[in-house]
Amino acid sequence: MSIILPGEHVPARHVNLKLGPGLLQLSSPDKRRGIADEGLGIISTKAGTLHHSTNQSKWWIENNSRRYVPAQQESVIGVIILRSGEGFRVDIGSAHTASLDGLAFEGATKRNKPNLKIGCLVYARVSLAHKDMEPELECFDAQTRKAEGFGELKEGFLVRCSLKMSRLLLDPKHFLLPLLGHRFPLEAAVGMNGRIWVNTKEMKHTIAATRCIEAVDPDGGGMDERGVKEFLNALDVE
Amino acid sequence: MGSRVEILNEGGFRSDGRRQYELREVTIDLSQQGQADGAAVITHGLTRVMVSVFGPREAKSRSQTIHDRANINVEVAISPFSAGERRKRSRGDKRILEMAATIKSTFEPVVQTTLYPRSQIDVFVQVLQQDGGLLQGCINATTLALVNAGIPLLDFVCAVSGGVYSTSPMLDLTLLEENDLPNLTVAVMPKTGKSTLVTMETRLHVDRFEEIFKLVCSASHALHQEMKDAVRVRTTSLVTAMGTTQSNVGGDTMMDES
Amino acid sequence: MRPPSPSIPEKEFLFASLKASLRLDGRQPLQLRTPELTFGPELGWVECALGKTRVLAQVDAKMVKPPPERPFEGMVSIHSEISPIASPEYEFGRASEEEVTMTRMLDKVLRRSDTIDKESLCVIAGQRVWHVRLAIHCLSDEGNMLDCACLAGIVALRHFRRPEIEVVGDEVTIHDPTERAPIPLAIHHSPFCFTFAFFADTSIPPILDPSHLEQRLSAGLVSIALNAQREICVLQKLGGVPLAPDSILNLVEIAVSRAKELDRLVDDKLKVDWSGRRVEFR
Amino acid sequence: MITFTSFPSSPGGEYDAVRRHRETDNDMDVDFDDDDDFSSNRLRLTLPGDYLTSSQAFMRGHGTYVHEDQVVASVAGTVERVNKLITVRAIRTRYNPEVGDLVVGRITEVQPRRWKVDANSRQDAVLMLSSVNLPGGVQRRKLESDELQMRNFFEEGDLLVAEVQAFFSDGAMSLHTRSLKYGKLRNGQLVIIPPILVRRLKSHFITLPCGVDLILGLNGYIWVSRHIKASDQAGEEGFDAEAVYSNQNDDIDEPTRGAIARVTNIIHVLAAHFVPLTDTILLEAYEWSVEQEEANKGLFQEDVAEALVASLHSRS
Repeated sequence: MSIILPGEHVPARHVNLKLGPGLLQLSSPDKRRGIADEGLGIISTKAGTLHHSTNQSKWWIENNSRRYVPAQQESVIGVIILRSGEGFRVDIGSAHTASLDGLAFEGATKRNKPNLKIGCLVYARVSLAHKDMEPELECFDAQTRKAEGFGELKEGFLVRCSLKMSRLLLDPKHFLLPLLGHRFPLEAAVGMNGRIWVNTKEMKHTIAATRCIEAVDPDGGGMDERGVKEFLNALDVE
Repeated sequence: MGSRVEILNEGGFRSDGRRQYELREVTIDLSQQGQADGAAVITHGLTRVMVSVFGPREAKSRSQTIHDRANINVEVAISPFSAGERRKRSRGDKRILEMAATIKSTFEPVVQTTLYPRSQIDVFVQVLQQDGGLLQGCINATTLALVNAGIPLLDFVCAVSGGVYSTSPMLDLTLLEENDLPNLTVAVMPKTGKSTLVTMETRLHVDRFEEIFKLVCSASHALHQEMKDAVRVRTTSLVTAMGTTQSNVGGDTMMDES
Repeated sequence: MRPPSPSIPEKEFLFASLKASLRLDGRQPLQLRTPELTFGPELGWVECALGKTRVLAQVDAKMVKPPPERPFEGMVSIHSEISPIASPEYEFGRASEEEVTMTRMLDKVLRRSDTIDKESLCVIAGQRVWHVRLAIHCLSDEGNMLDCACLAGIVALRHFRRPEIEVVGDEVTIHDPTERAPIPLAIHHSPFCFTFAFFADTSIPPILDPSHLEQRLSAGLVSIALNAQREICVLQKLGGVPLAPDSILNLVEIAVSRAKELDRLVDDKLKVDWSGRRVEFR
Repeated sequence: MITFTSFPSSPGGEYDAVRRHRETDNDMDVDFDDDDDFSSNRLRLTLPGDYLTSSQAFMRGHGTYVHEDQVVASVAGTVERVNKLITVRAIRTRYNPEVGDLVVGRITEVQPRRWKVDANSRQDAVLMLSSVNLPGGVQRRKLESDELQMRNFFEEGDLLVAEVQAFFSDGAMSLHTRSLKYGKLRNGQLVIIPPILVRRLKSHFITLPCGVDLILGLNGYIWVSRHIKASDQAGEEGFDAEAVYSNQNDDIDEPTRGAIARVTNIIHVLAAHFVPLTDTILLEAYEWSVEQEEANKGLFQEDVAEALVASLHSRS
């Protein structure tokens, strides 16, 4: 892992190379400047940290932006903003609103579509992400047609955070969610689009969880584990 | 400029011959104006405001539709000839925009907008003459025009202005008084006595404020009576006009009031 | 495109927790976010932050010829603008409703309530007066930008010092701040603005200094501007949920006590800043 | 001072209040509503904010809301009671559609597979392409080519008569013209009056003996046109697309034009005096105006109009 700035060359070489977000292969390596010697002419387009898979076949750049760019198979949390004949328009915080088919739910049929109101929260997976098309979502696994946790999120509260924070929370080794879960029963859904839904039995627990997430967010407080423990003790959560 | 004029003389009279707590003469005209669904012209002394209401009707643009209630659109125009000095205000004038926004948010909780999802109610306010109490005139005329258009309201909204001359509170200020005194305008819903609008823009001690605020609230009930009477006269005359020819088409009810 | 309105779970949770007098940032219903005041290198340059709401205020003064109808008075003007930098909700071009309210409110609170003694800004009657210009820049909107802007404005005016001048006949000499210590503006009083938010469900108590989400979901705002001497400068409830007269008077009382606290806080901050600065002018 | 009164001066419009002193102001509320007695058959007027009755004993209907266990009026109008249901009917209001109503409307927008129709309601009505008769027989199925040439049937600004078929979930009404009586309107002119003045009648297609046809839309839009003889109307088999969707007026002779104008003016005068329209009233009014041998424009003179309305009152 290293810090990289836009325009830097990336020494990625692999027979089956896959480039993730923030990386670009120049269409014709510019030989006059001798760039070809430095690899396949792959440069970064974002500032961030450079990552690659263990066998060096997949490369990507992580950074801490707040604007979500949809990518296939990522889980996101969206807000229904419009109901149209066949489905819903969903705001997922990206440049364009996403569409969610009324049939892309577990057990949905032509006759029996889920009745989501404007303003409902849904946990969904991005099924189509293409730069020239609007993103599409689904609330089930297309093969098994089972919900697998996707669908409407009822009650609870929505926390908005940086994308980095979303990725941190998805890491099972991250301390925050286990720490909170240790204090009080907690339900959470993490969207890759910088939205985290939390639900607890008591309102003050939800508020505590919200404030902890905001405090830990590297874009905000960037509090560490010890800080969070003290913070939780200071809050009245019992 | 007003220093030569006595706001309140020793006999307890104001510059236009009124007493401290006296409202100016109110006239209300609820007759049909053009194609409007409801209209009203109200005068408070020399202040005269006309309001036309259109709707609820199809919203003009998609961005103005609200999926679960009607959108109230208010436009205020002040006639250039309405004041002593002829002056044309542009539509983008901040004072006019503020007044339109004020009227809109005053009526939003009063009009039952949820009955008309995705529709639009247009309120056009035209100030014809101004002599103080502009906002009160606009609000009262809007109430009457909305009632006249058959748009469901939780209650009337009655606005009255007031001011304080050294320590004496006064009601319904003229332009002359308004320029010299700290003044406020309050819009009250008479049934509950709650106010939807309170604005005061000049420095006044908290204790003085309390006094005039309570006085203005109670004065609004007198105005409410005037407005109710006007609407009642108008409604009665329309029902009577309809009723007299209706007996031969199977009308089952007759008026017993005349 | 304006961002969509908050989702149903957010709305319901906020209402439920406010009903239990719990706020998402841990404040009491009538508690103000503690203002952070940062003074810039120049006099009259103040950045005020209420939580994540930030407003920058800057004052300067220049010598102008007064308008013929008011030869003995200096001029005060306020420029304010809400641009999309504060929040994607605002657009360029047409003034939004928030901008109209804020511009008008700043004008009423800081200019029309005679905060500054205009006559003291007169140098030579009909010839030379000071024109004090206050520029307000809204940097980020996390709720209650109006109070933040008013606070930034009044602090900037109190922080500002104009150059010392000397009048000999018709000759005006402006002394550089390095030669003679600049002098503060003559300020009659310091009004502070307090905004309360109300909700459609009347069992929710009113809250002071609403956050962005609270403001979006509120059904009416009451702004009260007053000074520590119990004088109301502006009281403004432009529509929204109807309120009983007593609850409005109640709010006034709360604002009175908050104004005294805030006045003390601002005094202290200005004192600390000024004591740190005096060294520069020696 | 010179006063200019605009033409439709309505009765009881101007209301002058006396100057009131706060000290002497006593509450002289002429209470229409101090008793909860709904059994009497008399007409009760009410104003927004007036308490009507307890919400425990009665159900609230249109024009009312419940506040602190009381049914409260939200519009100014007449109180009506059906069993336990209390409603207040506003006098002047926009058209409230009901299924089966006959309406006259104007196309405002052509959208994919549907037209938007202004019918004086709170939202534009919708006329689906599948709800109109297409040329080539009543039974013909809708084709894709029809979607592309929707403006050949109805264009923005066209007037039509239709029936309310159903409502959408947001309250907008859906219309249909699947009957030979319905469709595009020609050979006449439109008069707009308050919807409350159009009563539900056995038939809303009225033919006056003077060679004038009337369509009384329940939404207050009235179409006054040249009489079409029944024989001219083609039967179901001979459904003629040319005629049904034609934009050309037929030849209208001078006397018919005069009659159309006279009927239109009568409707204007009656509406200004708030007289509900029925076939008999229109007929009587027409006869009266011919009897009086007034010039057509004479109807707009205040005294003539008053006399007309007075004569109708005396006959009824």
